[in-house]
Amino acid sequence: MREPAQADVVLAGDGTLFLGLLRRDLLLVYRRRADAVTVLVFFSIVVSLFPLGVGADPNLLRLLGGGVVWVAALLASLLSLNRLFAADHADGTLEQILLSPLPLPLTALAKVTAHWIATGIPLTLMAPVLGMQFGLDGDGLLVLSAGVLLGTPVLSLVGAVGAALTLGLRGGNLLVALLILPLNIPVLILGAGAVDAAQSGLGAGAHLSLLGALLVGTLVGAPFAVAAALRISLD
Amino acid sequence: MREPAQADVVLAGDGTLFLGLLRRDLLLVYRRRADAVTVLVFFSIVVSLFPLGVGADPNLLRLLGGGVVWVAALLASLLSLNRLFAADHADGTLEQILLSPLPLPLTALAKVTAHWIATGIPLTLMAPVLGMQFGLDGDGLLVLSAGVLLGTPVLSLVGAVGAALTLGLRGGNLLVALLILPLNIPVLILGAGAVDAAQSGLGAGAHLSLLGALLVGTLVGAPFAVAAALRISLD
Amino acid sequence: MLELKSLACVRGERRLFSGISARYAPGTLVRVCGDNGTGKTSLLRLVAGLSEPAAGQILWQGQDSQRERAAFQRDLVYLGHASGIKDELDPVENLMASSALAAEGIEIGAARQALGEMGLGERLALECKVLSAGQRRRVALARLLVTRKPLWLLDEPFNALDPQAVERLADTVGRHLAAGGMCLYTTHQPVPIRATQSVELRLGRN
Amino acid sequence: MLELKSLACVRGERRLFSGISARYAPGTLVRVCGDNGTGKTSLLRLVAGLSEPAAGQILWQGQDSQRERAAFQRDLVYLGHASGIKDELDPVENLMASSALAAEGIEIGAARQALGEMGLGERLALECKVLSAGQRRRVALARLLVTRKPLWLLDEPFNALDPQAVERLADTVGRHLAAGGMCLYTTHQPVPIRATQSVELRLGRN
Amino acid sequence: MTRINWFKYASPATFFPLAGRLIPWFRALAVLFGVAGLYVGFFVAPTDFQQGEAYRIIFLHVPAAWMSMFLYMLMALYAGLGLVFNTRLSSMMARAVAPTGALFTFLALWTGSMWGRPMWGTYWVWDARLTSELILLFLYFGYMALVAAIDDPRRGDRAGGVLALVGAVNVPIIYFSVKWWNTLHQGSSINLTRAPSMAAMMLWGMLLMALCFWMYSIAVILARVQCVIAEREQRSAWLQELAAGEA
Ligand code: HEM
Ligand SMILES: Nc1ncnc2c1ncn2[C@@H]1O[C@H](COP(=O)(O)OP(=O)(O)OP(=O)(O)O)[C@@H](O)[C@H]1O
Ligand SMILES: Nc1ncnc2c1ncn2[C@@H]1O[C@H](COP(=O)(O)OP(=O)(O)OP(=O)(O)O)[C@@H](O)[C@H]1O
Ligand SMILES: [Mg+2]
Ligand SMILES: [Mg+2]
Repeated sequence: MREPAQADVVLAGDGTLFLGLLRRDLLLVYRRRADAVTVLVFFSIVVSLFPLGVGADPNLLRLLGGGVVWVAALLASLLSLNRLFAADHADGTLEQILLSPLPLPLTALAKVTAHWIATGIPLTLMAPVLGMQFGLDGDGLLVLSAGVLLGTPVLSLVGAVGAALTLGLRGGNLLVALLILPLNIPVLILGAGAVDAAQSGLGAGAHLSLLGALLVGTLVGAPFAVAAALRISLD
Repeated sequence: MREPAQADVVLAGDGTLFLGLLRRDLLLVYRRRADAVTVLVFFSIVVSLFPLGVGADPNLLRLLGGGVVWVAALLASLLSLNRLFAADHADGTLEQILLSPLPLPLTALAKVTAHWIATGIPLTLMAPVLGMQFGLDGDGLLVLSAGVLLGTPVLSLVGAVGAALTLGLRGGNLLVALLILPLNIPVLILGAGAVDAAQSGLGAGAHLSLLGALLVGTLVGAPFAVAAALRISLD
Repeated sequence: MLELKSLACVRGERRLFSGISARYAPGTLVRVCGDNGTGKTSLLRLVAGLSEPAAGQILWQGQDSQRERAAFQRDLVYLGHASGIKDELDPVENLMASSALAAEGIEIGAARQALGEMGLGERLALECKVLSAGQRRRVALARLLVTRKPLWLLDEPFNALDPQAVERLADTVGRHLAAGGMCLYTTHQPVPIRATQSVELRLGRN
Repeated sequence: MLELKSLACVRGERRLFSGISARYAPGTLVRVCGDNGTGKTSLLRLVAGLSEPAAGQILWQGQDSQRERAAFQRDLVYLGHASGIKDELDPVENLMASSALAAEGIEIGAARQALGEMGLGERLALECKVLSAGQRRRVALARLLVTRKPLWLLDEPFNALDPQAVERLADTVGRHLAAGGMCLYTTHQPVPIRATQSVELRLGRN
Repeated sequence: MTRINWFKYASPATFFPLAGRLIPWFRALAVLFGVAGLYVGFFVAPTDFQQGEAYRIIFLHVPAAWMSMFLYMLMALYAGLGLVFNTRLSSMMARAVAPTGALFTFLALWTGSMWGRPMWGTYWVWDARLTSELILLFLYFGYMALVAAIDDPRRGDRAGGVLALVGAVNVPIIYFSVKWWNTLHQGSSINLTRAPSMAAMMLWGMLLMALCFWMYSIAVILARVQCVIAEREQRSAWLQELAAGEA
């Protein structure tokens, strides 16, 4: 008779587990690669909507450029959040994740990383192209890209907290928006501010280092918040 | 033995069926009334993000006001689209709807009506309040409200086509955005243009009547497109 | 009178079945049999008109069901794996809504009674979201107690039901057949249903 | 050794059960019985640690499972109504992913073999989205063929399976028990499972 | 009178070899017209008295813009036929047209903005024609994204058909935008009722380039539709047998 001891169960370390989960999520991203393209197109469309709405004076547009691109990035990241946990929740995978030996904050981090790879990186690559449409110049474009690169992980991390909290609630989509948009305002202000500063010849260094600090902060804190939120949502 | 003739089946007319479906959807809206509030809050947040992104010069803001409010309305309407059919699809209600004797275009119309009541009306009520924040004056506000009132049903109708086409597809949310945002650009241009025209003292009559014509056109055409799309998506 | 004429169904590159022909008179109970994945669900959806056959026809009362779609759909009830129960509505609201949708609007009293018969008397005021798997299924099945449509298409209706509920449902189907109705259903657990005429439609061996 | 100590579960204002106490030795098969809505699913989720009991404790190997959560969860497999199958992945990818998640990573060969044993040999390259209800269930259950965890919690595992698959699953559970494993499960259709020690845990009468 | 059985060519199986035989011809014609058009455009046509040499972009820009709109209408027509009559070939044609249409749309946008820099002092303005052309690009993308997102080809065809038809309202908007709105962009200078208001050689250059684009489109679309047919029919060869047996 086998004693139900753990001895004969092959236990994988946390690192292996983390990579395993990340790999599964990236596989899913790959399967749904149309999604990544869609994020980009959404991003471009939203950016293009603005000139239509507010009129097309080039000077005005150059003024707005950074802000509009940032707002659009924020919205694109927001819209893709429902991919983070909702599907796993509906099909029961989330229960399996909770039962996994991997510490929940690490699970959260793996999922957020996959999400960022699928949305943050495309946004970062696209941002300068859109910035050009608004007549931003070399320096402004560089700062815009750097800002988006630093800012999108923050958006994904903070978004994950909101997504986890609203799991299974009706109207989750909008509720998430409601919860996290206010939290993301600092990112927006810093990101757009950096572009403005660069455009007007002032250095954007301060803005960018603040964004970096924000990233480090959320990277440390958010996974725990997500873990707690997941436990609550599944009870 | 009962011959399976229709004679003894109490048949309701299309009107009754239409109202029945509308009532059910409104009941659901009422149950999820938090959603309607969330649409409003989302709307307000997006509108408020702009001054943060682009800086707060009052003259600039007055210039942007109409456009920003319209873009936000478009996005809010877009975000709430996934409520239209997705839930019905996932839980099997859509099959029942397809099997209902009510002609499918009427079904579509009933559902769109419920959606508009839940989102379009709140947006219409909120728009002037937000317009005021941007320093729009009496005439501008009036035109803004009238435009939103005429425009939101178009957004719902066109949105329904996109939502029906992408039913059950992964990444549906963003795909919808991709499909319908381009189609909604005319609404945006006319709506924002009307506000501008009013602000600059020209009459907004032409813009508004074009919006009205657009509404009539989509009201006639969209339900059929939605019906076709629903049949396709469920095959 | 339901007639299947050399029906075929294709999914992806796989032909699930083809050349299925049969005639069923009123009062017939048809059990669609077959292992997992042989195409039972696909067949029922096809008969209901929810998907199109790769080949063949379905005749109802001698009419092509695809051409006379409206008349045909007015005569049938389809209950699939997903049962069309709204999480936010309570059982009574759900039953009334689904009946109304099928143009058979019922009074609140009738709805309560039917749900009571399905053993949900104590749960009438709860949102369906919190009901157990079997209770949700019962809410969907209550529809059969209030419909007067002649053709029932039931996909694994006994799933998740406890033995009493299974018996009650078998009884309901039996009465429907006795009144001249017709029922196509699938199930993996054999359930005795009272029927004067009972046939099996066996699907593929793959 | 699994021990339940006067467990109670409350949903809304309703007490589903209370004062449930029992001790199960390795090798025991526990069938959780009860009508629809008596709290079987709730009990299994509670044992798995997915929700918290209103009162009482669960001891595993003498340790409080809530305090020693990590150690406990490393020993159990839970398969609920929703089976955690990803629509976009094929059966092999699904099985490998779910195993990896439970820290029991397996080779692709082992995954293929397990799925082949579950009768999915021909469907290994299809997205799970297009599989039939029973086939999806089989993908989820294939996990049981490759796990070595001692405690299995299975919520209506036989649902949607055809008779052969039911038999195969019963066999798998039997072998697990023979090897000293333990299994709590629910089902409405009685299935004979070979077990040296088999007990019933009967829930409420409401 | 002998009737040609046109429906014969509506079957992918007969169309496939026909397409194969036509492709080289159209390819050759495309090269021919292209060389002629570029020659006329860059060496024969006179320098514009207002715009200098930059105007020569017109020889790419205008034909590309025409093609972008025309191909959309063609795609919508095919998709609509496929939707209504359930003809497989027309849906495949619609799929094959979309990428080429998107390409020309992009080309029109790109050459337009290259031209805008010297003419208007900016690459991009948000005027009605430019915007509606951009929308056209998005519509092509939307169509391609939608059909790509649906695995079942038949369902994808039909869903795409609905979208293509709905989006067709945009084309007249592009065409008439210069009339309806007072914009920066040029109005129509080629008109059936009036004599062309540009130099004959310029007109010739444009026409030759337009012909070149036409031939190129036909060649590429035929090649692409061959791929689509090959991909689908290899899977469903037995399906045809089945349908034939049943008929
Ligand atoms: C990205 C920018 C541009 C876009 C999207 C665009 C789009 C179009 C389109 C769609 C047409 C075809 C319309 C028709 O057949 O009536 C067209 C034609 C034309 N475009 Fe542009 N255009 C752009 C920039 C420019 C610029 C900068 C110029 C020169 C100043 C220009 C000059 C013309 C001319 C002369 C025609 C021919 C009109 C005719 O003869 O019908 N375009 N353009
Ligand atoms: N794209 C595809 N390629 C190949 N096979 C497919 C494809 N899509 C579906 N199938 C197969 O078609 C069948 C669909 O079966 P269906 O759902 O009708 O089965 P069922 O008899 O209801 O089974 P169950 O008893 O499990 O409910 C499955 O065997 C599935 O694997
Ligand atoms: N908020 C609530 N108020 C009252 N009762 C509730 C509430 N939430 C859940 N319930 C009841 O709790 C029970 C949950 O039961 P559970 O899902 O555990 O049943 P089960 O034994 O698994 O049934 P089944 O055999 O149908 O799967 C149901 O009877 C449900 O009606
Ligand atoms: Mg089935
Ligand atoms: Mg249960």
